[in-house]
Amino acid sequence: MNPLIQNYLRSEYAQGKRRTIFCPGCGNGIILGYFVRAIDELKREDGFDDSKLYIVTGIGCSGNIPVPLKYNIIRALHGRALSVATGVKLVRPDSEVVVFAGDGDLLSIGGNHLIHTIRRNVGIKVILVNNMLYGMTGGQVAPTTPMEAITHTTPYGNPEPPLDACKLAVSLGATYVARWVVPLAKQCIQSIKELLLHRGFGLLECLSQCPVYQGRYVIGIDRPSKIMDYYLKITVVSDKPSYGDKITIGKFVDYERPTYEEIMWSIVNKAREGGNYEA
Amino acid sequence: MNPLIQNYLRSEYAQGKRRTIFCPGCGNGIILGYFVRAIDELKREDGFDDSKLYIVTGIGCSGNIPVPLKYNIIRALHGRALSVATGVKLVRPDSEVVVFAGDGDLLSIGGNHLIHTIRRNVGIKVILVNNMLYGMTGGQVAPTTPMEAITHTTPYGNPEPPLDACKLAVSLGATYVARWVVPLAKQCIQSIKELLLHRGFGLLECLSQCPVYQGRYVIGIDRPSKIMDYYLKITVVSDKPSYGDKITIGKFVDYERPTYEEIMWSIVNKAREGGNYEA
Amino acid sequence: MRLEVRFAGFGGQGVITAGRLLALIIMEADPSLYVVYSPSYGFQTRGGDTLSDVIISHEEIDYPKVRRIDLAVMLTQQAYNKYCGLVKDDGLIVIDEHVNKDKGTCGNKRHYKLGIVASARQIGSDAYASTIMLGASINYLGNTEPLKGRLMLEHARQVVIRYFKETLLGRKVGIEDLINKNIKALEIGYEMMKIK
Amino acid sequence: MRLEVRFAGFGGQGVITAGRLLALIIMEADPSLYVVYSPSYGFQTRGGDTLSDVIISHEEIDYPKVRRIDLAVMLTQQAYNKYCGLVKDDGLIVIDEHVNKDKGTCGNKRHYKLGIVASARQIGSDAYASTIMLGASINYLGNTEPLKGRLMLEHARQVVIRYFKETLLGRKVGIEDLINKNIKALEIGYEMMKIK
Amino acid sequence: MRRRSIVVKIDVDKYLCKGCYICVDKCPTKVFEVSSVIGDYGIFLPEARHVDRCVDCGICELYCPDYAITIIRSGGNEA
Amino acid sequence: MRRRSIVVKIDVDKYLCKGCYICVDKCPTKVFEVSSVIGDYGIFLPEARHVDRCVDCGICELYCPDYAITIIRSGGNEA
Amino acid sequence: MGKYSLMMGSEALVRGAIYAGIRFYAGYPITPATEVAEYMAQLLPRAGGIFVQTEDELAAINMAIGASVAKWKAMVATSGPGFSLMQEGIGHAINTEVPLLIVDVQRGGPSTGQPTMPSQQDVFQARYGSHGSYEIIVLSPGNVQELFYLTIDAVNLSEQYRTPVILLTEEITAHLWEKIYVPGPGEYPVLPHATPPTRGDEGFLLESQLHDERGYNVANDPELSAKALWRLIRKIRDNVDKISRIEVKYFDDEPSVFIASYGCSARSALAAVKMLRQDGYKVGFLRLITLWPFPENTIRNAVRGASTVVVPEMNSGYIVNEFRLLGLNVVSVPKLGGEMPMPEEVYSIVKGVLS
Amino acid sequence: MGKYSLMMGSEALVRGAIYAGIRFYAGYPITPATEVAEYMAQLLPRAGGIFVQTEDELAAINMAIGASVAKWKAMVATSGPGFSLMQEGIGHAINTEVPLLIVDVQRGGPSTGQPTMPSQQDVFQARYGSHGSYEIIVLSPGNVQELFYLTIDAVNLSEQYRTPVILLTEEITAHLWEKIYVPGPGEYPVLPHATPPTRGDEGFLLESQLHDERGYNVANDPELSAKALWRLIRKIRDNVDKISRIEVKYFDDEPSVFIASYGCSARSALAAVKMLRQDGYKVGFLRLITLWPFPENTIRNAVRGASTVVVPEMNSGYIVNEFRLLGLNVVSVPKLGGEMPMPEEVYSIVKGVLS
Ligand SMILES: Cc1ncc(C[n+]2csc(CCOP(=O)(O)OP(=O)(O)O)c2C)c(N)n1
Ligand SMILES: Cc1ncc(C[n+]2csc(CCOP(=O)(O)OP(=O)(O)O)c2C)c(N)n1
Ligand code: SF4
Ligand code: SF4
Ligand code: SF4
Ligand code: SF4
Ligand code: SF4
Ligand code: SF4
Ligand SMILES: [Mg+2]
Ligand SMILES: [Mg+2]
Repeated sequence: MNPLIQNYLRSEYAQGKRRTIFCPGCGNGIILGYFVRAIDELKREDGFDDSKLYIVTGIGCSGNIPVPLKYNIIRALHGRALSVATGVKLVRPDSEVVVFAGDGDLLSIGGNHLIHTIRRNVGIKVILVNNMLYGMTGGQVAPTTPMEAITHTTPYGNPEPPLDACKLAVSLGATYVARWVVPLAKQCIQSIKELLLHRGFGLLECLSQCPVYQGRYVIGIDRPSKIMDYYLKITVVSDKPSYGDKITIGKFVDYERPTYEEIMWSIVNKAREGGNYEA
Repeated sequence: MNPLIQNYLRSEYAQGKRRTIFCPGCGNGIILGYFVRAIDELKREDGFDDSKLYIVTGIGCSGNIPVPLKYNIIRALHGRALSVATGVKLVRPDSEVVVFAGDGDLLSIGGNHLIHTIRRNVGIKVILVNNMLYGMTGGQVAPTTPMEAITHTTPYGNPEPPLDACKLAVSLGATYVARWVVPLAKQCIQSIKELLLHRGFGLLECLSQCPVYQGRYVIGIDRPSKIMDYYLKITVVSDKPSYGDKITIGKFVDYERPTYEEIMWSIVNKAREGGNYEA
Repeated sequence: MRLEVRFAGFGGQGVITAGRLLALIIMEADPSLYVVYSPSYGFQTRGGDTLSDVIISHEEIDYPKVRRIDLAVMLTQQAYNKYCGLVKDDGLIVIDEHVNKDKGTCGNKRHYKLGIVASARQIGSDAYASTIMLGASINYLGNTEPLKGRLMLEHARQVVIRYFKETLLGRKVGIEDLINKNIKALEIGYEMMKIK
Repeated sequence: MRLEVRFAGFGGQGVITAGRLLALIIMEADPSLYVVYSPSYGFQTRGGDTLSDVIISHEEIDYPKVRRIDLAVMLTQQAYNKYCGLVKDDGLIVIDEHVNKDKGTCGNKRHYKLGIVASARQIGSDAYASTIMLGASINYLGNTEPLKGRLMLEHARQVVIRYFKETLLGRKVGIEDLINKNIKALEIGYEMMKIK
Repeated sequence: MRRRSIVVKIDVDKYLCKGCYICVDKCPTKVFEVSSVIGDYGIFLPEARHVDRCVDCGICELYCPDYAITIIRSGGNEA
Repeated sequence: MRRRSIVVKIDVDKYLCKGCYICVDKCPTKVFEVSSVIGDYGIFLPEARHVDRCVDCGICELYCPDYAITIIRSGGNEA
Repeated sequence: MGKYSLMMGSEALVRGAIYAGIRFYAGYPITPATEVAEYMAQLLPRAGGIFVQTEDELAAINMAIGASVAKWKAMVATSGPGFSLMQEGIGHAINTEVPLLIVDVQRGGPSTGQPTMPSQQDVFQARYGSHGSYEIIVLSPGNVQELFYLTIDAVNLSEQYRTPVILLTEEITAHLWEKIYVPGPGEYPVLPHATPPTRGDEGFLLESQLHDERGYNVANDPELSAKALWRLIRKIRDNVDKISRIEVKYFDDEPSVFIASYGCSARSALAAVKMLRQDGYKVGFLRLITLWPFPENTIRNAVRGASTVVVPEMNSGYIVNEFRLLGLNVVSVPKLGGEMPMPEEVYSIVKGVLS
Repeated sequence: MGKYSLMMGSEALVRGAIYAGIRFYAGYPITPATEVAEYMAQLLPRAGGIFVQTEDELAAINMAIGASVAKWKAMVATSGPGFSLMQEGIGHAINTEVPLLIVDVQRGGPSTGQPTMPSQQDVFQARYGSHGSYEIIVLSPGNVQELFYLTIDAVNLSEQYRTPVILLTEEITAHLWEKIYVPGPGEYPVLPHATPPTRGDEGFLLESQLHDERGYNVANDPELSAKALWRLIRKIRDNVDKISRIEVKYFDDEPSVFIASYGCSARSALAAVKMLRQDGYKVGFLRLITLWPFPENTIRNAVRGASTVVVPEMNSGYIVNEFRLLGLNVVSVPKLGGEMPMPEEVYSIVKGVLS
């Protein structure tokens, strides 16, 4: 077992009694590694305090990414990670709240929470793992699946144009938005670091391979390394989100505005000026 | 009773046994009148066939707008009007499906359906009645309420920046998006007519007065006619949506792209080429 | 002892406030009494009929809704027609001047006609009907057996002043005037009942 | 009569397909028989162990899961260790060459070791283990009392051809080759069992 | 197109009117006044006291949230 | 900053490796080959047969989805 | 006319639904109901119908309501978590009298629970999961063949009573492949689709608050509301004996003990009864085909002599309460964890009861 | 230390919650629970807590879960439709053992039903509304004073058993103003908040699938899963007698008939008992304070002599089934439409029973 990673695993994983549930070559495992490395670097460079981490996950393969880590992990219901995370962030404004969620989890069933969390600018850092379909349930169409793609629930081709999560986030005023792709290790790790240091809502969308379903059915390639190559072919670095035949990657916005937790706590302080109420 | 309107009412309303449930001076009643006039004009001008109308409503004061009309009316659950309407539109692609919904209904609890309905470009025509709060439940904050406004659930000021529904819709690719305001009768009626003739998803946001809650608490004016004046003061015609101190009104987009129902039916046809299946 | 009071009228006539104030005044007048106050709720309060009920008892109150009313103050014909039947045979029906007494079911019950709405308008707004009704009720109830000698106009005055000070907190102008007018209305109501 | 068959191994070895094909072949061989086929389900099919069960009976099948297995074909040590205990004392355990026979609980049951995986690789892919297992099973089952004289290799051939034609529909190249290789694998499996 | 007809009366439905007074406030020529007649909702009904000043702009009808207003014109009611 | 150390061995964890062969395909100097040793997941394990060609880019470790790879350097393991 | 096939339960369900006239499916993927969606996606368009994968389960049930109201028989299928999300919609369909087929392929709960494991833990949720007072029809198929037919029956019942009907199956039955008979067209009865009635040139009004029969809101009127709601309840309650079915076996010799179960666990129960009979024990077998409304009378009549019932089920002991209400001695055999009760387990419990 | 006030039920609830240490409220407006939110919005920040109006009920319960896990006692309040939407979250909190107060102010259902009218129609939904097998604690306050205290009790129970607790009240009690006593600080017991346990430098793992006590997923292991789930069920079942409470009156002369009810309808019941007693009829009174787990033993002991129970409730006859399970003769007095049963109604039914 890689000792760097092992260092960050909770006991049954560190002892090798449990292993990740991902299929061979899945991007989820790679992202897990990137996340650990980002934290490890931050700890060395910035004295980042990882004891204040709360990680909330969606349900989906990608929701399992942080499970082996020895941090506080809250597995939310499918689609509800942002709500749980908002609850955490409001009562612990000084904690670092990270959400791992799949494209189905965040954009399909969880879409409403996404809009409102961004609007409020809750200081949550979202790592969206976009494998362009539902992995966990076996390869169904997602809001990110290219139009006309064949999946298990679109045998005649996907009738829906895909959603550009980054574009949506930008238009709603998200204060940090970036998209990278699993083969770009350095960029992914750097972006995770930026995300963790950002104030306010941040979204990192990470295009990731699902060799078993996306590879076989949507793209038509099943060798994991080849899907990674394919991803490099269809993406191009830019400063504007776009999700068509070419998908743009890069950092799209990075700025600050008052966060929800700041405003909420200022309300508490304001209300208490008029006199405390302790039941 | 005004005979033009009476003509369009279902029996108990036409006979005066039932009346609308709106408070005095509420914009909802005015919008009801606009809607009837738009249809009436369309019938005269274009031979519009109003027998193919299905009207789906959200829950909220505004969801009651079409109830007195003698059309097919489906009262959906709170937040779910777009889903019900999509069901109708898919199985009856030739019908005209109109949704009346409040800002809470469409943008808060119903936000997820809004995103996905727009993305799919379902040929539904949405009339969003934005009174900047929840009327039905008694004046609570909505996603459209100005920041810092005092409502029944924000006694210390609204902590959330408001959502610009039109901007969101435009960014998601909605094919018809306009915003008007109740005092502009002619523009409202004209826009409803355009909406009804549009192909694909259309949104008309109508800023409307709620004298009882919005008037009294948010704006601080309770005479209905004065709230109408106030609305004229805070709005300005433009071709880009904006929802700040000044709210822009006007038609923001109007174009066409393939609709969901068209694509779905082409899938049915394509599938049947490979041989029908009749159980 | 169980006393049931109902105020009924249109929204905007202060029917809800009258009930709440009465309940508070009873608590002030005799802290040992149990009080339940229940205003009408929901969309109907926004247009059309409104009512509020107060039940007073010296034991814990089980059934919290009115069944046989001791005192009903009704400001509209609609309210009168709807509720007069619920008033006890030995109860009192107070109606506004303009309301027509029932020829049928309720005709043989005790009726007082008071110029509540007209007086309220004289003071400056329909809303003062609230404290006029209240004044009249205090007078009547203070003379019923269970409250005799315990419920005084003075209790009402104190509570009304406190109540408006609290609920108008934050309002910048006209608080003094509003309170004075309400006290005046209270007294007018009290007097109206005296004359009867 | 109730016959229970289990195929077990790693994902990718065609364990699932083997079961489904066996069920179809039984239906073809004797339409009066009841057949239940149940492949393993869920995340475990994606990595690690996989199994599929077939139950054959001449009356309606009540309990649909295996309890006492008549024939178990197991391609991995893990599968063997886990399931050998479920095989009837007079049942047959077929294991791949590389699998070690249990010294303890299962040691006294009937074991056949076949070079299934190696043969499959020779043909071209681990996935052919599927039809090899199947061939071997057909041979064995065709010689058990209830299926004797009714279950023939020919049934298997027909079903296998039909099955691959249907499931590969739409695939552009290599269908012929795939079918041929599967038939070959089927026959190899059938022969393997003969030798025993 | 509206024919050139003369407004002879403006009817306010006493059963429907909720007394919002939008008609009173918004009529450009101040045709309406608040009367002392109480309507079905317990409010004082507006009354078109100055029909002679009406310029037939239609705004009262359009704005009335309770379809309580009917403009009656000579040459028939063709709202 | 990585110290100038020499890669002496690249360990593949037989219990963790799932046989995706990303390491095999992505190593720029083709250090890995597929062996005939079967791992715990029933796959043929990759093997770092040509460690001498390793340029210590770290990509195999970074890409391995199952933290199965450990690059062992002279001068201690300081991944 | 019909033919035999080896079919997965989910496919049988889908073919049954299409046979019954379902032409609209809206769903959100969820284990172990995903296969229903996948077969639908494949077959429904070929039958001229429309398959939609929605953004979530809330959208699914409400889209299906829209489709049913406007034109076509419609359905949804889901499992535990999605079934919870659909509860509001189910009550809505009941109140607005929209025919609908709702399938819950039960997995282990609560919460994300045991996604790939079967259970019968939603038996009471199916009955009481939505707010408000109501009655609902819930069917429980015992095997793949019955899954096919009961799907048709469910659709027929929903049309006849203008109400959503729930088909409550389990991961096991949905994923089991069995040889089944699929009837030819016209061989099995199918009712026409009921859309909301209109009057003259007035469209329908589908009101979500309590309403009279023309759709007018009566929610503020206690008397009319009570009437409206009792009507909805009584249309089911008064027809229990018509709606509800059971299967009984081995009652001819009037056993004093019987095993009662439903769905897949009834297969274990039946195996146990056979084992017991083989060993000379007089034991009856009862299988609930309809779970709700609970067929009290039918059961009373069927088991007249018997005084004791053993009830194996894959939950913490749910339907067993209904047997208690019949005044029987009841032995609950609850089973959690995701495995069917073993016939041997049931066998020895019954033996214990008998001795 | 405390003091008397005239207070609306909703305000009493809010003050009770804050007294109990609730410092986080997430909710979505809904009639007739909106007042709870409004009082919270007003008071909670002054108590140093946070009030959030969420985008919907799904967000509300999940935010509350997040807040409870991370730091503070948390609650939600809603009514029928919102309660349906929260069901998935309730099961999730049960499975992840998150203390939480959930308030359902019952209105008439199903669907949008009767928004402004009271009911007791969610009594079974509160027990069975989420998917999966579970046990849950549900309390039913009888008046405004009790609404205050039971809110505190509910929070205490949720901390003690690390589980969500449901406070099931009705529009009537929530909107009624009564004179109540509000205790001073420290006068009434309040338990500390339980957040998930961590081990050494390992953070906690809150797994939504079935899991062992350290949070590791065991959903694929039938045995461990069964163990995990039975533990959750047993921690409630095994403590029924500790958790559940009733109130009894007029049992001293061993009446053979008693009236049993709960919540606001128990007030009608009590009025009826008083009327009956006044007229010389020997009738007992029982009020359920805890609805679930149903206090079987406590009731059996309390009513020993009695053989007949009359059960008025504001639904189509729900809790009455539980009394049937006690083997009593049962007369159900179901009431729909939104009005409390009139004492006179109950009076005459009981008189009928007695004669
Ligand atoms: C309410 C609910 N509906 C459906 C599911 C089933 N489900 C589990 S994960 C998932 C989607 C997974 O897709 P995605 O979020 O893209 O994650 P991935 O597996 O692709 O990483 C679904 C639909 C569920 N658990 N809960
Ligand atoms: C699931 C659910 N939650 C909450 C409610 C209560 N509710 C009814 S209408 C409404 C909001 C109304 O606001 P809006 O949509 O803006 O319409 P308006 O009344 O302002 O026209 C709410 C929260 C409900 N009916 N259902
Ligand atoms: S299904 Fe796809 S996304 Fe899920 S673990 Fe397997 S490869 Fe990864
Ligand atoms: S509450 Fe507001 S929006 Fe609702 S009817 Fe009254 S004025 Fe109109
Ligand atoms: S606008 Fe209509 S409702 Fe308002 S006052 Fe005039 S007539 Fe009455
Ligand atoms: S039509 Fe115009 S001018 Fe005439 S009364 Fe109406 S608003 Fe006034
Ligand atoms: S990348 Fe890791 S898991 Fe994949 S083959 Fe190499 S060592 Fe094995
Ligand atoms: S470190 Fe780089 S060069 Fe060395 S083995 Fe790994 S991938 Fe190859
Ligand atoms: Mg995905
Ligand atoms: Mg609104």
